[in-house]
Amino acid sequence: MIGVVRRAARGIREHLYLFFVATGVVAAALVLLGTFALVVVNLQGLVAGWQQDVHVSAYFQPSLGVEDWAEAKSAIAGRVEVDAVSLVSPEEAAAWMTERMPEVSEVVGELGPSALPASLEITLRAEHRGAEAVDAFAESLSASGRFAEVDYGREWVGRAGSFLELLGMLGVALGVIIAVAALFLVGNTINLVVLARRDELEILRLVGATDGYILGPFVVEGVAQGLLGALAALGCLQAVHRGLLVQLDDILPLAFGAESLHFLPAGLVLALGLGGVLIGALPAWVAGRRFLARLP
Amino acid sequence: MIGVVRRAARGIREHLYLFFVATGVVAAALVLLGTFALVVVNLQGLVAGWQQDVHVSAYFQPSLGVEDWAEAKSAIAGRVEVDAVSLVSPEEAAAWMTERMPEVSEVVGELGPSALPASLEITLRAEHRGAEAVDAFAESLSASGRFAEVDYGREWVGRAGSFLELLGMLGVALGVIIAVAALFLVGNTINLVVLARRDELEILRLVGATDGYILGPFVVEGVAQGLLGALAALGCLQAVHRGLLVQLDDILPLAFGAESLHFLPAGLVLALGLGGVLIGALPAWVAGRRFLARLP
Amino acid sequence: MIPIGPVIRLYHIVKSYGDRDALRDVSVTVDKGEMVYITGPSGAGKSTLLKLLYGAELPSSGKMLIGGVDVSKLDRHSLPTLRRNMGVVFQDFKLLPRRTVGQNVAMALEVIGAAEEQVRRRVPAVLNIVGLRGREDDAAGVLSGGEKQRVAIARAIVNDPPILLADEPTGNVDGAMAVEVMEILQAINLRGTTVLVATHDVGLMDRFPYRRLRLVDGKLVAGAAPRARA
Amino acid sequence: MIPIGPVIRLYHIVKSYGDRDALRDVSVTVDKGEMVYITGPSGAGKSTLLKLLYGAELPSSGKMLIGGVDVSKLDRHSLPTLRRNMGVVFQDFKLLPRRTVGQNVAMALEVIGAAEEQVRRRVPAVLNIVGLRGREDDAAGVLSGGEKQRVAIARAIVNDPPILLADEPTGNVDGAMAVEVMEILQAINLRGTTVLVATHDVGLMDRFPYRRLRLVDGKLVAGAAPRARA
Ligand SMILES: Nc1ncnc2c1ncn2[C@@H]1O[C@H](COP(=O)(O)OP(=O)(O)OP(=O)(O)O)[C@@H](O)[C@H]1O
Ligand SMILES: Nc1ncnc2c1ncn2[C@@H]1O[C@H](COP(=O)(O)OP(=O)(O)OP(=O)(O)O)[C@@H](O)[C@H]1O
Ligand SMILES: [Mg+2]
Ligand SMILES: [Mg+2]
Repeated sequence: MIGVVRRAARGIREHLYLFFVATGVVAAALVLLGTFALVVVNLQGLVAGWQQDVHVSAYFQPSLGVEDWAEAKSAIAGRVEVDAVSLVSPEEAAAWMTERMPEVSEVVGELGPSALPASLEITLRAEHRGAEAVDAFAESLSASGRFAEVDYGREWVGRAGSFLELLGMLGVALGVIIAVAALFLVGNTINLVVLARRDELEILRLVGATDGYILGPFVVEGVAQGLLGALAALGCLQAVHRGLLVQLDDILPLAFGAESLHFLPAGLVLALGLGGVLIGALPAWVAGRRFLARLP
Repeated sequence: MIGVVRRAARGIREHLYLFFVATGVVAAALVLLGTFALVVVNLQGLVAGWQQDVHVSAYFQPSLGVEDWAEAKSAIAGRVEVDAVSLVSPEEAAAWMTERMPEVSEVVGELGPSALPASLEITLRAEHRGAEAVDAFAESLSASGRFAEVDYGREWVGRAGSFLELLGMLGVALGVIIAVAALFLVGNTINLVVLARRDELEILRLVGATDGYILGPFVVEGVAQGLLGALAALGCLQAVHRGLLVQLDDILPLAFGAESLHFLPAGLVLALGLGGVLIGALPAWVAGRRFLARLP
Repeated sequence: MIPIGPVIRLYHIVKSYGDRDALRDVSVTVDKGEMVYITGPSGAGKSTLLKLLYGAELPSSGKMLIGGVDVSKLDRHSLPTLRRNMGVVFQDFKLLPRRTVGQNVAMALEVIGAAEEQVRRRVPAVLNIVGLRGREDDAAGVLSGGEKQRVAIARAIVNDPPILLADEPTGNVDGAMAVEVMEILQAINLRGTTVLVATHDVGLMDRFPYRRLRLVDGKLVAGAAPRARA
Repeated sequence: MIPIGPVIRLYHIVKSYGDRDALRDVSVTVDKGEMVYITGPSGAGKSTLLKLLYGAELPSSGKMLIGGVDVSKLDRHSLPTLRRNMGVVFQDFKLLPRRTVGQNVAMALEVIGAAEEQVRRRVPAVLNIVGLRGREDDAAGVLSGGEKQRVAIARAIVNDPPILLADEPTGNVDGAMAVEVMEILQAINLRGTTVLVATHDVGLMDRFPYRRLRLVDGKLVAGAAPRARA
């Protein structure tokens, strides 16, 4: 075991250039994957944030009174889809309208405080904010007969939802493309590294080394490449993240509300490290084995 | 000249594996760059489409009449920022309100057709849809004294605008990262290819070949790698584009309105081809020269 | 040196490359502890014969026994075992140019899992034998032709193999050094190692007389069996 | 063969690698059209001397003139011109293993921009001279040691260079073939080419007697000047 590591260290020293090229390629591949993950994570956060704006407004039948309102509120608050419910009294509605639509404020004022109907403002749980889920929910409210009107910015729900879906699809497509490209690039590089070291493999084999003896240090070097590459990639990603934070300082609050850019969650960071080890060691093993298999 | 090409062809035949590796790496680099460009082009189109929803509504003072409205309309239509202006009469406003806000329709109905003020709906040119430009424009309308209220969904303008700005920044940042990674990867690969062919370069030099004689075919091979890589990349990108179109068929209309995904504009396709030739030939030249310079 | 039966037996070995026959129907027996020359003009098949013995090539037809094991169809996983029991001086040396002389020689000990202490003891000893004392830390790539050849010899003998194959081990050294090399091989042979030496140096063969397998155009024209039995 | 003045002149050439001196204060003159041996034991500096002449190494100190040009500080852009006027048989051949024998030889003509017709005529001719007729389309990598050496000789002489440097051109061939090789070099020398041959084959030097530059441990111990002037 110690022998393998020592021979791997010697291999790295003897082929420092090759080692750093391979490490650099692993790092570049991981930076591409990581940047992509960073963007997806943040865009999803962003659009999910927008989706929080989805409220369902249910306007009570004029025939119902305060008690009915309270009863309906607690019934709806108990449903699984619902995150929060608040009651908007006619007075509050009038105040809101006066503020938001000054051009009709006079009209509202003339009509007196109870001209507008009372309503429930309902926020749904994240899982139930998709266009169809909201449709179904609104339908069920309408069907209860308590409400004169159920309103929920159908267009906006659809748009944010399908944008999120689009992002998801794009994410999968791009993720696959980037992952395939990364594997291809690392695989190629390792193949070329094996080619550059073909004499060494051939001579070791000729003096009686077993495949395992030859491949062992090769794979250890691959692990080292992967670990170092992953570290370098994380450093780059942190720098990118910081850079974007500085650049976007004034834009973010507008686009995200109070939110800010996230770095990769710990799970993804770990995945990046493991991925590095994997795309460092696996191609080394595969390429080395394939080359050895062709030697007598 | 013919000699160079013939020797390049021989070089490719003798090192077919190396040639295809280099071509594949160029192709992978271009696919990454191209996919990125594809996404940026389409997202920008998408968000620009949303921005078209930006209207400025200017509500006339109640004291003004039909002729004042028409005069104001033509004055505003003449301004450089303005794309289109339409006049909304009190009747139209009432109709719109009845449709969009059924809960207040009764109220509006009771008040009669002229209860709501007339207004101008103004669409701005794309260059003037930024949050600040719209602010300034609205300000100038208010200052004219003709309008009781100038309204333009400040929040939405800001959000779409800063999202576009965010995309632009992300685009530049990611573009730079991908371009750097692509150059690094191609450069490394070509370096390794030179390393794999070091004996050839050394021996040619020993039998009296000039640097130019040795590098010529090398660069020609690089051009061939670049062209082939670019073609392969365009094929991949087309496939990705098609695949996304099929996948997104049902989502797109919702998210984009009538719009669809665009492929890369001709200019970018051309740039991809030229870029391929460049990242194929340039590193070959640089790596070859650097290696030769170290030989006696 | 008491011959105690054949260690290498070749029966009707043919080796063809495309339509070129490098070896044609070669049948040879080499006794344990024997020292044998393989000779013949350039391209006669000397190196090819050795390559078959260390498993770098498989025969096109015929049967080959080494120490009783049929190596004519050895799979590649059994090759290392065969090669650990052989020292080979390759005609083109097969040194790693960027490793030091010491590391190149140590390689043959490391692959058989020799203890570090043994490596430290044996490597300078054999380098001393081939006249390269003090060159241990030079990169093998910068050595002169003759020096490289001697490193190759040192590597082949460092782990005292039962069989030693040497492909033109004196091709790159001057006359005096060639005699020294032959004396080294002779000494190893006297300790019981079976030695096969491919060479075309007639003077040397006359000075150190052993059986000569003579190949011409892939055909064995002399020396098929040990002298005692021939 | 009429000597018409020196074509190679070395003045106090020293070549050190780190603290090892491969050549120590070597001063030599070789006349135009002369044939000269460079001899000495393994590691004496023979190959190093030739490497200086074809510009693979620069001398650590001293001055070197070839055809009147000071090549001791030639920049790398002038090297190709020097090398096109030299044929070199490298000790390790320096063939491209994946190219055919014909392509390896043609290389030396192609780099000087020879017409295709000339390539088609000269290549088989020289291959015939070195006894490799019919091997033109074999990959150089599969040849035997002696065959490779002869391809290297063919490549060195194919473009009739004014100077021929041969580093142990008979190290990998048998006695009869070695004589043939020497006869080839002699014939080329008789056509006016200056020939320098590094070798340690004393028998051959006795059979083809020319001036011997003898190096020992990097020092020139005999043969510094052409015989007529010595
Ligand atoms: N892989 C191969 N493919 C085709 N021909 C081959 C191959 N290997 C060897 N040969 C041919 O087989 C013949 C015998 O080669 P071998 O190397 O055994 O000769 P040799 O006796 O060792 O000669 P030398 O004294 O020159 O080293 C040669 O003509 C060589 O060209
Ligand atoms: N690049 C180098 N670095 C260090 N030492 C070197 C280098 N090149 C040559 N030497 C040393 O210089 C000495 C002379 O080498 P050279 O190759 O000239 O010997 P040679 O006379 O050709 O020997 P041979 O007959 O064995 O070929 C040798 O001891 C060699 O190890
Ligand atoms: Mg041989
Ligand atoms: Mg030498």
